[in-house]
Amino acid sequence: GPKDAAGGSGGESSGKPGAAGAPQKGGTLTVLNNEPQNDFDPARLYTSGGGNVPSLVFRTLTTRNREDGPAGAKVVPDLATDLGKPNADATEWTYTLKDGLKYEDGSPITTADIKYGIERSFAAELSGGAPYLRDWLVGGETYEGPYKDGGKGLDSIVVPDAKTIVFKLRKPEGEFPFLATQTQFAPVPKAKDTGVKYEEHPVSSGPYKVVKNTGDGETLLLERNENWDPKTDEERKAYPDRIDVRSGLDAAVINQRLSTSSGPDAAAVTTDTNLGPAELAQIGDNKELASRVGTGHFGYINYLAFNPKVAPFDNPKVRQAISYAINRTSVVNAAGGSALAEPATTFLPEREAFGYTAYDHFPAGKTGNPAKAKEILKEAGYPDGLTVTLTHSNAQNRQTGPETATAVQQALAAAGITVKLEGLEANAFNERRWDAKNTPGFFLSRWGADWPSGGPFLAPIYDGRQIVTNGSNYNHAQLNDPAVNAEIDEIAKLTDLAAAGKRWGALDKKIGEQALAVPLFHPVYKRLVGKDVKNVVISDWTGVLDISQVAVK
Amino acid sequence: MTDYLVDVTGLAVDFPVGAPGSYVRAVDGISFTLEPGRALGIVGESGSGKSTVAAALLGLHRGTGARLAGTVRVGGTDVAAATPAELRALRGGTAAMVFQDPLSSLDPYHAVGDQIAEVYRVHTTASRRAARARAVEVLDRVGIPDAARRSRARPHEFSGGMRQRALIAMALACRPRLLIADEPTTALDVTVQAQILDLLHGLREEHGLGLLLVTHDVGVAAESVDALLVMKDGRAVERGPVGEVLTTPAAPYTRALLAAVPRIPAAPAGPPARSPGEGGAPAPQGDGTTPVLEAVGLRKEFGRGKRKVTAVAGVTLSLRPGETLGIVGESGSGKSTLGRMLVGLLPPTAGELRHSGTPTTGIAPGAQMVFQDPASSLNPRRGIGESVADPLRAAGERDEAVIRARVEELLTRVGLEPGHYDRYPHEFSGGQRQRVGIARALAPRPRLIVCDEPVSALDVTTQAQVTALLAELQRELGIALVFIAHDLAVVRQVSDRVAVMRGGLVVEEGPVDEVYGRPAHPYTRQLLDAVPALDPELAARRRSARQEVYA
Amino acid sequence: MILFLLKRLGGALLVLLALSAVVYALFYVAPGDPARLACGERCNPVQIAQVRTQLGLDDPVAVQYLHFLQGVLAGRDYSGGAGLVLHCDAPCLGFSYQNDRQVTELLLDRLPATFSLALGALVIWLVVGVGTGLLSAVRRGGITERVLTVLTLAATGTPVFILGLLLLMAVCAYLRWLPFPTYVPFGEDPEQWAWNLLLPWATLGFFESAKYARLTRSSTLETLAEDHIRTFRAYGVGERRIVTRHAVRGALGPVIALSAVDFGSMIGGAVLTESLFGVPGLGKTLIDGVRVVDLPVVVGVVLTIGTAVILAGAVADLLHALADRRVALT
Amino acid sequence: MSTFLDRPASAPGAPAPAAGAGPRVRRWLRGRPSALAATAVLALLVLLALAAPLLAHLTGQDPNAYHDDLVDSARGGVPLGSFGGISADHWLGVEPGTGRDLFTRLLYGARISLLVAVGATALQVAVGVAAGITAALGSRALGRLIGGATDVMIALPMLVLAIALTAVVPPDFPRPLLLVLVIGVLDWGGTARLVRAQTLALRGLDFVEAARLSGNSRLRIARRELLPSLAAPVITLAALKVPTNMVIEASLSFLGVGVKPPTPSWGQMLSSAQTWFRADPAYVLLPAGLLFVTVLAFTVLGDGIRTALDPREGSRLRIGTAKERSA
Ligand SMILES: Nc1ncnc2c1ncn2[C@@H]1O[C@H](COP(=O)(O)OP(=O)(O)OP(=O)(O)O)[C@@H](O)[C@H]1O
Ligand SMILES: Nc1ncnc2c1ncn2[C@@H]1O[C@H](COP(=O)(O)OP(=O)(O)OP(=O)(O)O)[C@@H](O)[C@H]1O
Ligand SMILES: [Mg+2]
Ligand SMILES: [Mg+2]
Repeated sequence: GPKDAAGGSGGESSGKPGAAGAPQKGGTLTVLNNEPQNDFDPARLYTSGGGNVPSLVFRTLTTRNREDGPAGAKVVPDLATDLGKPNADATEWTYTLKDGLKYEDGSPITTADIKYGIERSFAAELSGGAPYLRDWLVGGETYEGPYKDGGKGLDSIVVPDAKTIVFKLRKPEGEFPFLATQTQFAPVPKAKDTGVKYEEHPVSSGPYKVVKNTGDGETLLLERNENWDPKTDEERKAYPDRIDVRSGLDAAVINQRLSTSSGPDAAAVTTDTNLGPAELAQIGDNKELASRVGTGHFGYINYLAFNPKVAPFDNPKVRQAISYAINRTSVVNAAGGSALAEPATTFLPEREAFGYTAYDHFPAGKTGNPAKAKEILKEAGYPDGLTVTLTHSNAQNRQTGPETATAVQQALAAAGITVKLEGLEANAFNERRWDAKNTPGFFLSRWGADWPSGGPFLAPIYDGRQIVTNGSNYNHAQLNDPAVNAEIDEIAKLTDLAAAGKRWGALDKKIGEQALAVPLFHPVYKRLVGKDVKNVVISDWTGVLDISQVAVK
Repeated sequence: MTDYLVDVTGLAVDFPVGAPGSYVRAVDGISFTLEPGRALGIVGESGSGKSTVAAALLGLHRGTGARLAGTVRVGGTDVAAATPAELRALRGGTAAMVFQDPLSSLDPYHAVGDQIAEVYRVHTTASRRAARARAVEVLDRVGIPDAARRSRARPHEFSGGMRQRALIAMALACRPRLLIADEPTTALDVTVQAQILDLLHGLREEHGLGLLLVTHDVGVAAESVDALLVMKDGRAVERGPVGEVLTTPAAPYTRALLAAVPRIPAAPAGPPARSPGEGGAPAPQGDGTTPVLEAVGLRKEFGRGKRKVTAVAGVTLSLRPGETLGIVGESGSGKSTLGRMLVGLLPPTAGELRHSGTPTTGIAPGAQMVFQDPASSLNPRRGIGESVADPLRAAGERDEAVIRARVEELLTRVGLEPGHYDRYPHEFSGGQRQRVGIARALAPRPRLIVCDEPVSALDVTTQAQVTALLAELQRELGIALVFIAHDLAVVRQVSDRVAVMRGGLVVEEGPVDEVYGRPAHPYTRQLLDAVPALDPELAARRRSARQEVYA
Repeated sequence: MILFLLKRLGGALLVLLALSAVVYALFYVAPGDPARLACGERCNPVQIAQVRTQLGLDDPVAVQYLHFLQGVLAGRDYSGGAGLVLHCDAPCLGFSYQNDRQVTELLLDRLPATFSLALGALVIWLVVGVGTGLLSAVRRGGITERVLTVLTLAATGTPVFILGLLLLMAVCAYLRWLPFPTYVPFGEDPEQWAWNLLLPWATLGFFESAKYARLTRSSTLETLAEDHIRTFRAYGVGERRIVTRHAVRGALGPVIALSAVDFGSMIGGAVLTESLFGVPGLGKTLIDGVRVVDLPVVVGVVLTIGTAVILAGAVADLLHALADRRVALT
Repeated sequence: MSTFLDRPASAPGAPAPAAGAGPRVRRWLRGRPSALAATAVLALLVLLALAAPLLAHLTGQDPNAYHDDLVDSARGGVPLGSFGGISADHWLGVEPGTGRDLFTRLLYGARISLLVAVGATALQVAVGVAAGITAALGSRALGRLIGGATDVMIALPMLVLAIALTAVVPPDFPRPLLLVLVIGVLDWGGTARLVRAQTLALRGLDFVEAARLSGNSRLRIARRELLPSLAAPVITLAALKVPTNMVIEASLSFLGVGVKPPTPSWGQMLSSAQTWFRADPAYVLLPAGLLFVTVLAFTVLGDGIRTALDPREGSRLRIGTAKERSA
């Protein structure tokens, strides 16, 4: 989803980042973050794969496999005994809870609490989560949450007994186990629900409980939840005794503190701040520092989007010419250099889990092919070049921001395309690009996966039925191709994820021929940890350093 | 030689001006001496270097960039060579200075008594308490009633006269041998002035103080000193015992100075300086004509509630064409307020105003004003010709040639050269500027001109020229004049009738000769008595008379 | 005095009213749909509509503004889910879309940090800035003045984010004199509070000191040129005493006045300093509020700044009137 | 509404109508090397800014051209070579990440920075003078109103206004102008207060009364009698405001509301450079140094103009001449 931050896996790097030696229990882990945990309500969180700090407190039916690299892109059971049992056409999923699951107060976790947790995510007061439950569950589109339903609940979630829960879906969804990793699937005891105030002290089902939460999630103190039984949880290691989260810090300060690693900062990590290009350049040949840098990959694409309803982008040749002209070296440099971005020619990230299938329909080489672009432009009827407007954000995020936009501008200039830049304030930019009625013709956009599969990557972008006219629309090209729609439905029926992956890859390659987007790069995340931090695990799911794995002793 | 209290030889002072390296000479080769217990007066027109000399006695020029030459010895100390510590001991200890402007010469943030005590402690080892006691003592000595209580007041709670007394008290605190008073009474009313001068005189007799009195008012000097030094343009033009200099002035400048001093004849029935209807002027019209100006029950209040001030409390007067009405009164008696109401610059709170028979509100047509301060009554950033032309332009005249011709005519009329049209005010002397102000007032051919202290800021010689000009113009053009001044002698010179104001009311009104000759109101008498006389002997007589009155 | 306070109060209320209206108006035109932002980015239209109703954003702005005023005067109720009705007592500044909290509560939460920061900075600029200014006024023309002038100019010409970062790097990373600051509330541990605020104070304080040094210098020189100073010189009072006892009082008028305004607006948060040092103050709250179109928060912060500016102005006037009795309170 | 704020920071006291300001300034300048140097520096800067296209042409560099070959992509895009990639082509090195030529970018940046700072100052002064004169000459209620408006403006955070304005104005509205508007609209209070105080003081002066008596309208009086006398303090204030506005522009750029790319401004360069000061110090030092020198020059000049225009300067410790003020 668009809200996800970033992260990556140490797949290629030789040797694990972080301090050497076997991890041990004890100590305090400090987390230095930029964004405060403003939302700490499982209903409101939109985090892929169970989240970072929240995953220490919330257990869900399933969760991501807490391992390095590609293995980390797998989904594994958490509260449930397995990944769920689908019915024949994958429209009904049944889960059974493990034995001995308890909340922090020692009371047992029941499936009724999981149902209640999901229901309350439908309340307008607790909005913010991903759209899938609403889209997939029978009756989800009209349900307004437990505070307004007169106690009836959502019929499509059935709880035959305290250990079993059944979900009834409107259409086949082979990737339901992925969805069940989201925090909406965390149990919430109805008796403890305090509405919008629940986030001040959410009831823990995980290895840590909230001891202090001040400044609306600015500082958090988590301590061991004695009622969490490690035997029921194969994923979370929970080495430190205490987790001390400090947020609201400037990114430069976070990285500087981690690199200095003095005092408590030696046992510190960050879950939301990457190393920037300057910091990377500064680390340079410093072996000690370099050994503390972890690398992560997240299913994420930055691309140039077209709205083919707007001239001249209705002309496929124009879109192709731009595809040929793009200079990915400049773009990658603008994004922070080759260590922080990988040039992309495909929409899907280069990870097997997404079903990556290589293609490059309009080869531009490393630095663009202006000659070829000019030729195509001539064919398109623009022998003397043309002038277009590129809409971008003013946020200095090195993705949809001015740096990338000017790189594009420079590259296209070589092909005789004059680019006028239209920079918008971050909110205005998002409103424009998500407004189906008023989408700009040519703009910078990006997309991140809600889980490592081609589905949440391609469906919102290219499924014609997901064109939203008075909400947020992500199908920028407003592609409504029956063949594509049908193929998406077909793949969704598959519960064999490997097989599904192959078909997503093929679909990506097929759509790519239409040049509806120019893939630019996939970001790479570099994360620094304090010098005493051990067992750094970064999965390919989100590229996030897994906070449940690190040890400080 | 050493028994001189002050011994100045060949003092010259240069001030740096403008670009570094250029200087202007303010004092040029002054020499004089003063023996203990004697009093020397330094007189001269404004800018002649009097204050500069006074300041040099205390070494106040040190560190300001001024260049000094010659020697100055005060109480045996060579001021130029003194160490900072010696200089500090000299200042206040040996010689104490009383400044001209009592309103701004005290620190507004501290109690008066504390300020005096502070100075005392600089020069003695007295304890805080002893110093306070000394402050009360000297305040009492200079005649501050209830000194112990008033010593805790801050300066703004004192009246002008009281502040001047407080400054004198400060000067007395450390029992200096020399008192330097720089224009100690310029800012005060005649009545208060007389009290302060009497006080200085008394102190001198009592403590045997030497006194150096700096003043531009020859009358003030005549009353208080033994010897006079007359200065002009930084040089001494004459020096000698006061009686000699006043009666048989040697230098032509001194003669001119003395001649220009307006006098009030001592004899009650002296001839009026100028009788109405004299000369070729159109005689004041008879009873049948409409007065140019009539004011009935004019009243002006400022502020509201507790802070309400009644500046003018109901004044009725009328003025016939060609007549001059003098208005005198002490500071704050409402003269300026009345004057501004008469021309319409201030709206009256109550009462009626008629110009040539028509009731007016707002700016009165045909009425103009000449202001007190020539420095601020002309816009420093506009050429004087433009200032004079302003009323013409405002009246809608567009023809540049006509405007220029008229302005040049007016300039010539007031005794300036037409070629001065494009000059700026700072290029003129005070008297010349006042002429420009008069030209401006004449420009719209007014029937009435209100002059608010038009000559108070000028030195006597210039004063005489400006009053003569006004009288002449009035004669020729038949303009009615309201002439406001606190100087009784000046008013007498120019007016047909005179009104005496006090506390916003006219206490006495009548033809000049009557009012000056046979004052009906006691306040008028008091005013007349306080006027300094040029004759030292007369002054001494009057002083003892005053002391009897106050005793 | 009472009249003065009443007049001030009346004026202040009008200013605050105008201020809130201006912010409402600005937000009406600002980009970003608060409902969509509050709902989350992938809300569908139905959800967005629900959230909009929930937040009362489907009313016309004027009506919203009236509701806001109503809340300020009489308090308001909000649905908090789970059958929870959140009552927001008057003066209720509304309910934050993004933080799920009452704005009043949020502001009270953030105010101590900002106040701590501003207070320390105030002390620094009053001590360092004014001290430097006085020193260079007394030592005018000397080498001391020249050195001080260059130093203050250096501080004026350095943007605060550069100054702060340099300080941070120098003191915490290179020299390691101090650990990297993390804000500790005063109530928790006053000593740690001070240590951790040292750098932010220094950054802000020195940045402001430059301005105050210049102001103090020129205003002291001005006072030194006044007549009553001449009196004390002529009585042999030493230069140092003249400056400390007689010039300072008069010179401090403009300094107090400007300090009041600066302190007041600093209550609105020194955004850059706060985010650099992670001080959980109003400035960051404001920036975040602006970015996510959290109107109640923005209005709340702006009103807080307004109140602070006005209060500080009144305090300054009172101080001035106390110091100089000639000044009437109007 | 704060009454004694009426004696503002750099107010040269009571209106001291200096005669012949021009020659005074010139004379003053001649005697003071520091002011002369400041003037020279500023003149040079303006000249360089004006000649930016020419100089860019001479060096053969386009300020917006990317040079991917000049940066080390694997190391965050740090410039290859020493001192931030100084070479015969790139006199001051290149920008990390993009390899854009720093010399030409700094030149072009000077145009924006100077334009915004001077423009904003002009706006502040215009609004401030208008508001100040109106407050002083208008009715009491009007004075109060303007005082209140000043308070509103002080309390309105710049960013709120900046973002709102960014949204209202069409995207092709020139950014420098927008910045000028934002800074100018928010920060006129000081000037207004200064002008109000000065006007109030001037209003009581006799030459204004004389003009009234001659039947001039208020507008005419304001224009012909008051404005010329207000010039000195206002010019002084303006010279001191320019550098402040430069720093504000930098801070706004830092918060992402600055000029539009690829147009450079010093502020925007500084804000993107801030993280580079260890990896590529030259990148930070150049804009910071330039900003510093400019601020220094403006301040020295501003202080200079003030002393030159203040007739009491140079006679600071003048003795025994209370008379000129007692009137
Ligand atoms: N600090 C100074 N710098 C430059 N010129 C000065 C300074 N002080 C005095 N002057 C000039 O020196 C001359 C003598 O000044 P001084 O004040 O001694 O005159 P004065 O006789 O006391 O006049 P007044 O009666 O007006 O007080 C004047 O022309 C004056 O302008
Ligand atoms: N604008 C004003 N506001 C309040 N009080 C005023 C104002 N103008 C004058 N006054 C007061 O009215 C009274 C009369 O003042 P006015 O200026 O008319 O006196 P004056 O006789 O001209 O005195 P002076 O000889 O000192 O010029 C004084 O007490 C003065 O303080
Ligand atoms: Mg004098
Ligand atoms: Mg008067």
